[in-house]
Amino acid sequence: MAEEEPVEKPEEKPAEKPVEQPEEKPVEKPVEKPVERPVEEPEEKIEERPVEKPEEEPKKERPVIKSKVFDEIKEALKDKIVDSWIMSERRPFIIIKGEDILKVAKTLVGMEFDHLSAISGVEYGDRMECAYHIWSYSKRELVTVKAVISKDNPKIDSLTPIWKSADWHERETYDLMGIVFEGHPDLRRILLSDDFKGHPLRKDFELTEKPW
Amino acid sequence: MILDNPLVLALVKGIVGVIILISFISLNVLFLTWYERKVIARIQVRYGPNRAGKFGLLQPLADTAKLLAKEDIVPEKADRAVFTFAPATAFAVALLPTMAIPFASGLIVSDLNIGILYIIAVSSLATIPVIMGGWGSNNKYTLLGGMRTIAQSISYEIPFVLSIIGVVALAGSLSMVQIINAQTNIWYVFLQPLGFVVFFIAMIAETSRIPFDLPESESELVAGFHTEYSGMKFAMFLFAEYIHMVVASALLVILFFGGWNIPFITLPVIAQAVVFIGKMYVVMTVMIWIRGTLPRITIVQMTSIGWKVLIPLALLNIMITGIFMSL
Amino acid sequence: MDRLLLRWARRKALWPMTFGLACCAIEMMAAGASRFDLFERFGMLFRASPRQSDLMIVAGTVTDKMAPNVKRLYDQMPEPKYVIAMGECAICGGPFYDSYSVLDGVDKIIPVDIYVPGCPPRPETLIYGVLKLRERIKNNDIERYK
Amino acid sequence: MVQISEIPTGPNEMILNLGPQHPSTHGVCRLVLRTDGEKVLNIEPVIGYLHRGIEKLAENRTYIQFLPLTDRLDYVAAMGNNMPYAMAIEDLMEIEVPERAEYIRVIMLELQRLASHLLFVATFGADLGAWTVLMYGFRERERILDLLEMVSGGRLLYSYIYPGGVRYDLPEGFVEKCRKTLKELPKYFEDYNDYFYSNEIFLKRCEGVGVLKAEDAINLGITGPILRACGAPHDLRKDDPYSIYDQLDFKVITEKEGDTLARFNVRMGEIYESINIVNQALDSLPEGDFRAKVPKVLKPPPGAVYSRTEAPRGELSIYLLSDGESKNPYRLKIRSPSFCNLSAFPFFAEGDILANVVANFAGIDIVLGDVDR
Repeated sequence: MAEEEPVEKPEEKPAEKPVEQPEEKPVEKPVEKPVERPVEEPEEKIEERPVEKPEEEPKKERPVIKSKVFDEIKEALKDKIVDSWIMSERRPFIIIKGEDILKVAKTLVGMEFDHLSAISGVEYGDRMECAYHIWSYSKRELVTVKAVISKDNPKIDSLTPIWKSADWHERETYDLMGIVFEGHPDLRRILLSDDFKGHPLRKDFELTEKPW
Repeated sequence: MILDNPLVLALVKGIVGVIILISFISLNVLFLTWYERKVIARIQVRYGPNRAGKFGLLQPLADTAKLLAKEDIVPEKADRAVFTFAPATAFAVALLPTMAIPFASGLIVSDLNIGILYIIAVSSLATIPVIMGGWGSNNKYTLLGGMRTIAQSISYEIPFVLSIIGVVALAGSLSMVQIINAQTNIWYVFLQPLGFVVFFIAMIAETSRIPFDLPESESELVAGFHTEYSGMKFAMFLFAEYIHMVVASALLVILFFGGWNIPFITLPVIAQAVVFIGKMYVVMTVMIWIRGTLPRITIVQMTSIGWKVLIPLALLNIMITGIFMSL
Repeated sequence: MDRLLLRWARRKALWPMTFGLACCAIEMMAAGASRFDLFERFGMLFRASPRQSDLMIVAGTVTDKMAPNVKRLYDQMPEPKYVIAMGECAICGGPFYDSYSVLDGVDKIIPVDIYVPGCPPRPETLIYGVLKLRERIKNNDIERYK
Repeated sequence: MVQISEIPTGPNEMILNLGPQHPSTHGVCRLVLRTDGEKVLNIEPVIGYLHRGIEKLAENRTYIQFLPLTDRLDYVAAMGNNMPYAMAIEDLMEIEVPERAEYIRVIMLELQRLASHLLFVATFGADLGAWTVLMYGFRERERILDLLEMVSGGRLLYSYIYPGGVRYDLPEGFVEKCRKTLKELPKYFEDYNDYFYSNEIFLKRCEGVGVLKAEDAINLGITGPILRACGAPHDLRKDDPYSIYDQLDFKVITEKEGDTLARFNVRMGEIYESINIVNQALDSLPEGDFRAKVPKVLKPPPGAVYSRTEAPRGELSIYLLSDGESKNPYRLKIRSPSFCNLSAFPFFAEGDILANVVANFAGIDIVLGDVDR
């Protein structure tokens, strides 16, 4: 059966081969570096960019939407915010402690941030973060709330009582990152099969590791 | 001579007639599968089968031969006896009504004087093999398909029968040949337009074709009651379905389109048969056309149309017919 | 002679199963739709039930979670049955070859008769693959059914 | 959300599995239904049958290598997936995209939306049992694919929108052919209008199926045409404009009812609106570069960016984290519209009959590649 396949197994790759094939090196490399990064540098960025941009392309008169709610949020969450900055001139980022997330979420809902766009778990060298991207339909602003939690015991309160959409996002984050959402009604694996071992998006997870 | 015995003669005649009838119906069904695929394809801006034989005419043959030679699977958990008998029952039951269908004057296996009653009786039997298959397969899809068939059959058997009463009353006979002869000069579709509409809808429902193909709706129940059937058994179900279609269209032609009659013209027997089959194919083309254009209805809509619309209309039709006949 | 007739019937009435997994399934549908009309022209009638189909076109990525179901569907099909692996993913894992949840090629779990490369293959490629399968049935060179 | 296996099954009830291989689940989604006869009491979508671990693969591919994988998310709207990824990289690296490139992008995105919505119309018809519509939908879709193939070389997956612009310039004769096609298409769409809106069965099957209120929809995280069908005029092309959408004049199509028919209407309306947008973009297509100067090996500075676009199915966003050191993304999270829309499905589909659940499921128009990633 095998000897005369009319169509051979193809060699072609879907895209032309870019720079280099990634070796199996994903695990260790970025561990330390990004730790401090988001916390520090943003402050400079805010100043730099608006100054540069108009000079580069004066022909473009497109209005850059500046974040209006950034100060409001900072005001409302004064004691909770660990750090905050604005990215790309219109995207406020705030960093909070993991245990405050429910209170912060309630405050944000009070400020008409009604759409939880996504939850992304990120693993750093010494901590984990849950990034909540929250959009306000009325204010047309997106705020990213990063809740820092410990890596050894990644636990955070579930936001399902506030946004029903958090349900599957939290299950997914649990499935792939191993962050446990306390108070979630039905925290099970969602994408992977139930007998899968490990959480694949962790940095120490071998890519080709198969459950068998 | 043994053939002098009238009983033996009748028996031989009957057997020969049945053999001819079955081969004729089977040929029709084979052609019909090709015809349906081709017409549907043309409606859908495609070509349809055109590789097996000229215009793909041998396609049904290939399909049948292939299906007959397929592995015959009986699911482990199935009710073996019921599962095995269902397709054969379906095939047999589907063939029963063809006995009483006259294709031309004299071309009838058995001219029963209660022909129409017989056809109604045996065609309602068709529900049984479907339920047998649906239950015997021990599969949830097939079970749902079987249940839908029951619901459909109960809802549409009544308007189906009621709509015929007008015709029978006009013709004054239950015999198929009598009914056709009564329409020599005027077809009952003109005298019974309401009855015709009710009958046509109920007929499509009885043959469970789109928009009433709930028992085997592909997007809901995979393949409905015959999901678990493979090979020859599936072929039998498929055959039975197409036989239903042939019978239904023949019935429609007989009851409402004057059978082999063309008004004011007397035809020889061969021409009669040609006219009859031609009319049948017109009806079947319309049924295929409906399949090519309409979406499927839901079971709730199906039953509510049956009970709330068709039955009152059929009763109204009987009333109107009665009033007119008493005038 | 009867064998010859059977082989003729089998290749002329090769009913595929509606079994789409991923991107390739869209191209498979496109191949069946009006511009190409691959399936009906060759007498291939899409059946939703595996019991009534002869050909399984594995169109798309087979993941580890899906693999048992693919195997099961294959087992549910009655003999003789044929398999076309459509697209890179079904052949060898394709662009996801190193993923933790992707099966590298469906031929690890079921026997494949024809491989149709491409990511996704164009409908013309699939037509070619189907023709090749018919050729193989005609020449009776499929090991399982000799 | 409930786990159906935990609910005790009553005497007349049964658990019915739709999928993972089922004609109406559009791929490999599995719906576990608890039914009482024809009535569906509970629904639990089980997903992951197409989970390919794209987010993990992103961490092992260079920025450019990952671009083709974005195509494979929502494979019927591949252009729409390239866009947020390209935008994220441009945001991180502060690449200024040439104006011509932006116009080409919008043309492609809208053509893709057209093709995707046509596929919706086609499969929607098929799920209701009208196979003819499937063929018609594909017939028109092929014409759009011809255009996309002309610019990118691919029929389904393009990798055309590239960080810094687009991969190639528009080929010769594209503009004329595009105009011609767009002029001819509405004639065919008249067929659809005839077919659907003068068809009592179709209207009856869609009206009142899966009714959803706008507040609920927002709380459930629903975006895209489904949200707009509830009367909420939210479209990221207007709300959070990217590319050159703020310079174009187009309407956000909304409907009030929030049922399946409204969803269908919104998509039909968007088909026309997309043609309008493409025509506008073609009219004012400027000359110039089609791609900014981008280094062969991308190494964005450290930072995080959340770029959002309005894909045909709703909000498609990519959260991209760069550590500034390696050539690979540090973390990439895809917020896919189908995932969120599917997660809300049980809330507006439970308690209906089986046939309506199928129609409803067809109406939310999910793509499993997008759900499972």
